Amino acid sequence: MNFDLSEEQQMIVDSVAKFVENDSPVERFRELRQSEQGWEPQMWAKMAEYGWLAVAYPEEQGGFGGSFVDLALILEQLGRGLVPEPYIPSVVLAGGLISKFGSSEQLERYLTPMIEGRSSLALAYAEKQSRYNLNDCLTRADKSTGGWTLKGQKVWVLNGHAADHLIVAARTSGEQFDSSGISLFIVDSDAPGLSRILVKGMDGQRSALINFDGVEVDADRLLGEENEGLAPLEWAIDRGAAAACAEGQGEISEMFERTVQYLKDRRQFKVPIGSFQALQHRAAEMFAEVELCKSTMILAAIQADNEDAGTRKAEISSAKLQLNDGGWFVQKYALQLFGGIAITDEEDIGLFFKRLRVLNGLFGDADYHVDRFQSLERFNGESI
Amino acid sequence: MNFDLSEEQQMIVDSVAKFVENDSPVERFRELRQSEQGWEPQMWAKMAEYGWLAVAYPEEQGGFGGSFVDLALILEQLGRGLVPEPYIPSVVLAGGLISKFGSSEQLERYLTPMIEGRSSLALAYAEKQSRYNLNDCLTRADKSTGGWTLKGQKVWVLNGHAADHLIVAARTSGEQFDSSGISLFIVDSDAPGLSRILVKGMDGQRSALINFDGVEVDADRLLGEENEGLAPLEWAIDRGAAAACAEGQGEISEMFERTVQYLKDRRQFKVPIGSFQALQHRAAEMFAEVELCKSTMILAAIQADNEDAGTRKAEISSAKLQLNDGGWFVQKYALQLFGGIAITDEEDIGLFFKRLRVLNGLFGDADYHVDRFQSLERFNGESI
Amino acid sequence: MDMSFTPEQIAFRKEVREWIDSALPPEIKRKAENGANFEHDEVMEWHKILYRKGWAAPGWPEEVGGPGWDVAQRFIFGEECARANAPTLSPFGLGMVGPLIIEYGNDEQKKRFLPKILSGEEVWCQGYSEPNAGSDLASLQLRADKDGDDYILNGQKTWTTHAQYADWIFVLCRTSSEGKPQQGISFLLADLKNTEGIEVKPFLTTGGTDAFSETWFEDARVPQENRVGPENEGWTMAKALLGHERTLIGGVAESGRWLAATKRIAASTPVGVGTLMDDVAFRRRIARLEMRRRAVGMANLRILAAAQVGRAPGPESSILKLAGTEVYQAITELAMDAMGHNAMGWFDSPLEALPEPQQWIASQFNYLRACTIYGGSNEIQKNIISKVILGLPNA
Amino acid sequence: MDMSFTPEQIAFRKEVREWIDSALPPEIKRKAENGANFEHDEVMEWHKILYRKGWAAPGWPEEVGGPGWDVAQRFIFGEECARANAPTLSPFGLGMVGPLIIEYGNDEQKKRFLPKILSGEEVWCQGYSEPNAGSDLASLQLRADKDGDDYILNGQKTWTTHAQYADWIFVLCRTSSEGKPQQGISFLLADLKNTEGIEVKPFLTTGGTDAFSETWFEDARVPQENRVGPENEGWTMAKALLGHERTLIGGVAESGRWLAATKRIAASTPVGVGTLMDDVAFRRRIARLEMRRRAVGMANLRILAAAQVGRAPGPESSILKLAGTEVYQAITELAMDAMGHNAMGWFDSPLEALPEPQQWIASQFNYLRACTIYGGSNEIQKNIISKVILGLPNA
Repeated sequence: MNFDLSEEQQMIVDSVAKFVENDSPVERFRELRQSEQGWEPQMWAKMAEYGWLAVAYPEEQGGFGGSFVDLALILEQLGRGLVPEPYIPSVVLAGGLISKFGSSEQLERYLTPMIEGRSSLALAYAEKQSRYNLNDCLTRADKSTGGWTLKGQKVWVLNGHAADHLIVAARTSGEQFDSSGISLFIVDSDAPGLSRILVKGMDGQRSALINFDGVEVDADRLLGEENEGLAPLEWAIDRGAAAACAEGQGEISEMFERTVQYLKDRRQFKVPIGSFQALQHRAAEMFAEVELCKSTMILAAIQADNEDAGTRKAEISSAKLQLNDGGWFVQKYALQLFGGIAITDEEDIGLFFKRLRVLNGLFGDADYHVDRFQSLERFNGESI
Repeated sequence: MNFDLSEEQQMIVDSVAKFVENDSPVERFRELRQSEQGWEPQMWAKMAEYGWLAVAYPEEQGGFGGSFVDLALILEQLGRGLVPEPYIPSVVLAGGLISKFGSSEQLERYLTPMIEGRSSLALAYAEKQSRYNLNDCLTRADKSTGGWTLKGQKVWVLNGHAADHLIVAARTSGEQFDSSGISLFIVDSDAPGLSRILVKGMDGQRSALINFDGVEVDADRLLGEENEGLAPLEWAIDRGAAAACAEGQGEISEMFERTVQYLKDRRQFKVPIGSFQALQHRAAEMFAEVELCKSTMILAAIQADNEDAGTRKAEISSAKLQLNDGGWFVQKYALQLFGGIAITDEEDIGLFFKRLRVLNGLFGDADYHVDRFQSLERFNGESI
Repeated sequence: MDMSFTPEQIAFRKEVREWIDSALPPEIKRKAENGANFEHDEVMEWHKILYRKGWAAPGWPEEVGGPGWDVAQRFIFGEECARANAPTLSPFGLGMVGPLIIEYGNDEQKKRFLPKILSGEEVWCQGYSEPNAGSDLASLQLRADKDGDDYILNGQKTWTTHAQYADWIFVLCRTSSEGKPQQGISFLLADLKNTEGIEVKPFLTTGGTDAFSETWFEDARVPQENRVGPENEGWTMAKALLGHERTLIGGVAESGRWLAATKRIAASTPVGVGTLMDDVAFRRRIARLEMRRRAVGMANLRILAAAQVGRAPGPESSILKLAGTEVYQAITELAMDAMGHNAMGWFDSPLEALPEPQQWIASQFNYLRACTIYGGSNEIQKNIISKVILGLPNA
Repeated sequence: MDMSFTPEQIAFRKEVREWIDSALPPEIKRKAENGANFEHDEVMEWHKILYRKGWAAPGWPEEVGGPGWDVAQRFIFGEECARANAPTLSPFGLGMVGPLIIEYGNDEQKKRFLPKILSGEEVWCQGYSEPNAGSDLASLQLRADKDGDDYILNGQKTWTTHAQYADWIFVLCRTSSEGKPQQGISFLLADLKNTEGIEVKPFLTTGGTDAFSETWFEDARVPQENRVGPENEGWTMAKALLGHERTLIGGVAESGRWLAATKRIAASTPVGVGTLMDDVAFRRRIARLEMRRRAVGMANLRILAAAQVGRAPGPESSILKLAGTEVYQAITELAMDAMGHNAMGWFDSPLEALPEPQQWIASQFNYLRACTIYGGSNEIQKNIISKVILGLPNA
């Protein structure tokens, strides 16, 4: 048991922090909000050069053999700058799935260029009716001569508007809610029959609504086992939730630190407002939540690599609940303590607020994770 | 629409407040906690003399033809002194049922002596397994030659240890959870086969666990219609909940006012602790909850006489939720602001705290009332 | 005490309900049923319809154009407007400067301003806050220097809600720098459209809308006759107005609209084979807020009934601001939760991705973070309660 | 960063679990399984069993009798004790004065006191608060005047937890009235049983138990050799001790015991044809608290791991006090809710009315209202965080 950062990890943290400060402060995101793509390929390439896209993949795949904790440390720093490049969809979700379940050919075709910053990926899993239920899948993949034909629709595909390749969850057998029968396919985003509608999000980031109108995919595009895609999908979304906690930690910390600074700077009634005890106590309560978020985020990141699904789910759900509840406390009161200025689009604090609210709903909201936790076997056993 | 007290109502409030101040301050309850009965028949007789036991019954029954609001106003003041006489069990619950559903003979035999302060009543409805479900009834009343034979057990019978007569809910047909088949009987507490176990409560008040081991009751002891006892029981328990809100209002107000006074008197760091802004803000939040409790309590009292069960349930459940949630906020922070002394048995604030927690659980807790509210027809219709 | 409605009141409710149903223009009605956002023009259209009916200002005395309703009728009218999801009228004229002119204005002012406030012909906005005088309103610095029959105004107001649509602005300004900061403040009415030297710059909120503006005054001339009440005694009026604002901001009626929207969203959101409205735990969350909102509504009613007609509500209205805004925010938070993954969207998301009834939820959710801040932040309300009502000592 | 356990650690956990299972006396075990309350004698019996095993003071250095465990082992041991519902040892000797003597005491004091704290032969209590020095500890007034080799103590301490069972008391007292109130305080150890002029008066708590006492000093002589650290510098030690106390009071391990009890109650409480544990909404309420408790537990671990062995935790331990006590209280509140109508009862209710596992819940619920007050109230913790950690300015 050890919570210290290794020397390498400390170096990563420092370099990402420096990158945010010099190359991608919030101002950059503010400008990119107006653009179509929402992020910049050359910055993605730069991140690849630094090795941040490769860090957690095995060395034999061109990675550095790091752990999920490394990803979390990078994401936390990226969150501080609201860096809009598609790290979670491309590196954590889709890249993670290909790395873990892909054939060597798939690795080479899809993971390698992404690691090198030449392409980006996305995971298309949610459907209009599915909410957070991963087994709720209507998109179908029917056997065809050369492979499969995809029909259906996916929504809120993070980076779906820009990704070169998509991993698509589709039903190869069974009915809408069946656990088995879901398969994962790697689909080119320019495949005939595939159409994308750009969707701007509350947080200024982009996703896509994607229609699959008879998209043909070759047999070698199947990722992992046929009909057995749900477990990998759950694994990926779990890591997505842990990643949301990590990125969210950056935004929470930033909101909190900026709020404390504002309390010291802003004067009303002839004194700094941070001298008012009621606001001091609120700040203290926020500090406690920030620390609790940090603790659960670290634990979730550590357990994201755990092969025992029970442990992984318990810690990730706990962390996501803390992000959604404790983080909400911080984001809500950061705005309140900033006062009116926080409601203007010119002030950064609102940008962090919106991004956090989006992370809050991604990969399961508080109710979802509480419900998942209480359905774990261990909940009915020992409580400790 | 009018929220002003009538002249008569103001007189009642003043006289009960004076009674509490002179005859029954908290100190009296403190002493009675140690006694077996927990309350005093001579004080009950005095309350009868003042007319407080009669106020809400129709004039032809020997009452003053008042409304439930009158009961609420009395209870609120009694709550301020933690007066332990069995007003809710005897006047609101059992007395209310006899007044509304009793035959003229029953009125004369059971209501009249109670109104005159010569006897007290109780309502035995809860069972070990029933929690807050009024239809969950295992106690059986089987037809016998002269009437019925009662077998079963009732728990947490408020004033059950001292009451002269009990109203007992028992099943005359159907199975454990059936809505129909429950009947109400008036039973003498000294009937053969009836045994009572005195139970001291957290709040220092008394109730009884009562075993019915083949208790014979005459045919004329049936209150209301055979098998149709559930609706009257629901009506009575609803009014019990409204009464709990009214009494609780007295305790909440008392806790709040004493806390504000303490904030002005208690000095730490060389100043009154009420000069600390963080504590001021807490007090302000408590004030808001006290006022919200007061508002919902009044509305519930007004609607407790409403024949439309939907309106009655909606307002009473809203008030009980506010008592249980908002009241809890007040009671919790009253203790916190008093600090260590509040945890000693010598300080009154803890007595109010305990009584409020008991009221919180009586006649349905927060979850129960929220659940009831969302199952009302109107919840699915208009929300306003 | 009595909450029952007389046959006359029941008939009145029926009349109001039927009239609203027939009077709402089709497009507004469609939006109301959808829970969609109203444009400023639509709100003003509804204002004028109400004016023609004589119902634009339920709280005004009859002699200045109010309908002559008692508290019960006003309550019923408010309930029915909320029930119909009708647009909420702008409060600055009808709810704020109007009542203030009625109480403190001279006859000239009453004649000049009240009719056009009532008719909606002149739209008003509020000039209270300044960049360095937010919660600490008394430290405001907008200068008004006397010059002949005029004041010359120099300085800046911010959070002048809807100034871009307004014809007139009421401003608190400093006419003297002597004494305590509360002294030396006066209350002026300025013609926004026809005064040289006033510039309105709308800015975006985090809700993505331009609800607010900054308003700049540079040697702007305002006639002294447009001062309401005595010079240097504007603080009295400012406080009275904040009392009015607090009951308005509590937003009990408006929050009902969003609660209804939340139910509609939940009922149209599939979860498994049913909808989110079938999920007992989620129903309970809605129910809790609905019950809490009823509690605030009842407190509102008690306070309004206690305050005499025409008089400003006292410091106890602070609890409405506190509890009302919190429940209002909580309702928008719940609506966001109901939307699930759709809560990622924004009002400019394509309709394929975000159906119309959900389009404005996120914007409202963001914008309403302001309601615990404006009108005297909730922290300020707690100061008022603890000092004025509870009499707790100063530090 | 790494949370995985080595094979040695897994073996260690097994060893601890098996030993506790075999070492718990039958009656204590029965109570543990039932979630019932432990008497003082039972706690001391368990203390002595742990002592004989060498496990009474997991955090002490080996040279004074600690087991020589690292943070991970201590963590595992704590988890296993909580899992077994074993009695929680009194913290005043092992967790508070012991570590303080280890850090600040001289060799004589170490030799005299530590072995008997470890063995449980001498029971300790704490003399910190006074009736007029609660949150404002620095204003304490218990006087210690020098007389020859002794101090003569006059005054009063309150909230001296378990003083009626204790042999020794550690007191903060005033040895000088010069300078700031924090200066002039010294830290003394007094023999409760053998000092004339010390009187202990237990009083009832709202939990109905006599956990606390008031302790009166009237010309009570304490040898100067029983002073820990330099004269007039007791404040340093007081602060160090409060750091220890905060992590102890957070009560993460203890709250797990009551969470388990809540689950047992819910599983044995019929609701309709099932039990309360089948009610999804109630399960979620339990789950939420369990998840929150994990979060506090993880924060605890992070802080303990960061603090070097033997050193007192810093101001960041305030968050454990804050969040830990709140989750602890919330768990007892939930246990009360689980009991339904049984929550009306009291520990002297007859067993027919209230089954044994529910007998002590209400008492604990009431008593634990204190945990956000003692050890530096949660308001004081917020002061510490905002001043010491966040550096917010003074008023």
